[in-house]
Amino acid sequence: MNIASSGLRLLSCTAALALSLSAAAQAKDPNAEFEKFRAEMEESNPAELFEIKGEELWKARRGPKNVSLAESCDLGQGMGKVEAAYVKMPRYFADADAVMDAERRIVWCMVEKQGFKFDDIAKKPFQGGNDNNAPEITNLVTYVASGSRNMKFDIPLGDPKVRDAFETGKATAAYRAGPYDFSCNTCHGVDGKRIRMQNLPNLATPEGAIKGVQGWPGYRMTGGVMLTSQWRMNDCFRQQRFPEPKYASQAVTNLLTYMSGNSNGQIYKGPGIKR
Amino acid sequence: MNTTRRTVLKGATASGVLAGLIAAGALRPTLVLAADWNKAAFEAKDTAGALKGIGATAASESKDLMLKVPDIAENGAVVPVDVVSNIPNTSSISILVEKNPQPLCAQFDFANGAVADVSARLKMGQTSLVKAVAKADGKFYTAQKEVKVTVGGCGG
Amino acid sequence: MKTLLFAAGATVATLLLAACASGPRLSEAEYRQMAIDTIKRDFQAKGQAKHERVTQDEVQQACNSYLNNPPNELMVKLTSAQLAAVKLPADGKYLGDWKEGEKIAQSGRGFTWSDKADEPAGGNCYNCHQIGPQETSFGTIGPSLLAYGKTRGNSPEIQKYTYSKIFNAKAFNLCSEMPRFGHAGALNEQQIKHLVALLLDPASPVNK
Amino acid sequence: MADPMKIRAQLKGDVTEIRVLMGHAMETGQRKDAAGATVPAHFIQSMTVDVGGKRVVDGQIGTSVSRNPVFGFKMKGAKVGDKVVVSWVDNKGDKRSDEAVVA
Repeated sequence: MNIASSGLRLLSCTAALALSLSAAAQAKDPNAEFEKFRAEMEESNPAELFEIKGEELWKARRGPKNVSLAESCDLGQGMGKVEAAYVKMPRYFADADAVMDAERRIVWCMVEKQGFKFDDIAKKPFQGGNDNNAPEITNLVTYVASGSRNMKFDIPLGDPKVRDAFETGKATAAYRAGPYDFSCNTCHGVDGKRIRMQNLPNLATPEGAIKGVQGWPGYRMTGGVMLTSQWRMNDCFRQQRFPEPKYASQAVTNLLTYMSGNSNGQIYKGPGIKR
Repeated sequence: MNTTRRTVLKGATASGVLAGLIAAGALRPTLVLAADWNKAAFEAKDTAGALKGIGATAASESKDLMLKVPDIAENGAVVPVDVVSNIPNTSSISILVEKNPQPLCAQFDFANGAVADVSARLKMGQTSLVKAVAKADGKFYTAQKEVKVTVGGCGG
Repeated sequence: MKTLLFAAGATVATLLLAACASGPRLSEAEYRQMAIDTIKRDFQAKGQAKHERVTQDEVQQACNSYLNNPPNELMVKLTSAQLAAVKLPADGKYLGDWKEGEKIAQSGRGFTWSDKADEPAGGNCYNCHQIGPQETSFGTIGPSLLAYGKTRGNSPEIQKYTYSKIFNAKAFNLCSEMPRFGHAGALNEQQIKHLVALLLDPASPVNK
Repeated sequence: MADPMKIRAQLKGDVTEIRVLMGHAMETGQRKDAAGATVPAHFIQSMTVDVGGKRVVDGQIGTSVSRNPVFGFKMKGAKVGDKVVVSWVDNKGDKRSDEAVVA
């Protein structure tokens, strides 16, 4: 392991794990040690740099239709309103006749309101370890998420369409397939388990579900990149040995509805910092 | 300006003059130049070379120099470090990671009310000693602590 | 494209919508079917991870639809079929080199869309199990295997069982969370023998 | 063009805490890209903090500082409303300067 590999974000999870922790770290619980510095890291989080760019993008007139998202995109809280939007998505949007998570909704606005092409956005939706800049959509999601800092998750599960997405997401989390017979729940379905040293939240519980969505979008120290919940879901499926979920698809929204819905009533701390 | 900048920082009176010049618009504070970067010290491949580069070959350990680093870093790409010097008249603090290919990470010179207290985030390629060096009244002081670097994990 | 991407899922849901209610409107089985339909539509091949991977085989399907607890008759039928399909080594030998086994147990690579298909897969063992005492970074999804051979001995029966368990965990516990490494083609005969040695060889650190 | 910094300066008692976030790749010159080619070194070398028109911190930085650097400093003698100017220059000559006021 040399300094160069710190930039290799997509180092296979488990391959990297194999190089893990030496016996020297045995004495203390490393996870407790990490937590000690967590608050300090969050205090000055490079995610804020992406937030600033996202705000500029939100307010700028852009795209073939030369309109801003601030004047054309309704995240469910009124036209252009970002405050409290993130903790209330996924929600149902009548104009799209779909339940959408924040990222999917912003993409929808970019396509429908600003005239961008979906395929152009979906071509490279996540920042790679060698990329100096995050995609615009990541900056936008980070800005929108910052508008819900320290607010409680409040996914409208009373809406039958949202409820359907929630229940379908729950079934998706339990779906076992692929060469290793894995489902999301293989790792995230019970309390108190871990992979190597990494604690695994149980997504079926409020305490576990909030851990799954807390800190996303997040600044990932590995590679120094900004990544969203959409990426987190994408990379889980990679490790699950599944094919790739299509970007901003219903399957991903369903899972996020399940996880965010189970987090209802718990406080979202805003864009985070991740290992 | 470049040649005088670091010199003027040494004395408060001279800094006052500089501040006056800045206020008068004669010098813009944005005009920092990379040319006075201490190439020899920063490009040194080992700790001895880096210490020599900053003139700190004869440094003594001091309890008044506090180095706060994690025992175990969650990620070697971002290791938080905090250095506080309670040594009177501390004018600069340097931070080194012994086993990095280029150990010297940063040097900060203080003036005009700055407290000798700095935090930064460092890359660490492997488990290593982290060293802080403070300069006060022309003398050098050090403190060091080991940080274990763990790798891997799909989490987060 | 747009319609498909943004509205199709909701349209399926809308068609199924009856009256408004705040709890789930449909049965678990119906939601499971909606999940399967959505997954099949919304996943795409990438690298070695082909689309067919989202289609369940009969074991996955049985476990999934019965919440990992299928009725006894089905369980027995499928478990026996899995056991019958275990391919034991032709030479009748089960023990390889435990040192090689340790390397395989450490490696977590293989089968993801970012892994190269032509490179051998690892066993992922430490991800879920404690094994050798020197490795402190181990997972806890599976039971600890420390002193596995010490407590079980090294009889031919234990060797055969251990080999078979790694080859196909579902031959013993149908809905086990453990992958079927031999069955899935992730580990070959020699690799499994090395792992058996890691667990059973009295010289292996596992049994020290 | 270089990305804007985020600067926070807060007076707590008689000490002003200054925290700076910079957007910079801080390439070491030792990393290889996906194609195996070395990514050239690109990193901030100098940074300064001026408060109320006076140079408070004069820093030199190497490649071991993390990507998107974060720094924290403290000073005495500043007042609410004082202008804080942070500037940096990297090894390619790119530079950036941003301002904030002590709150």
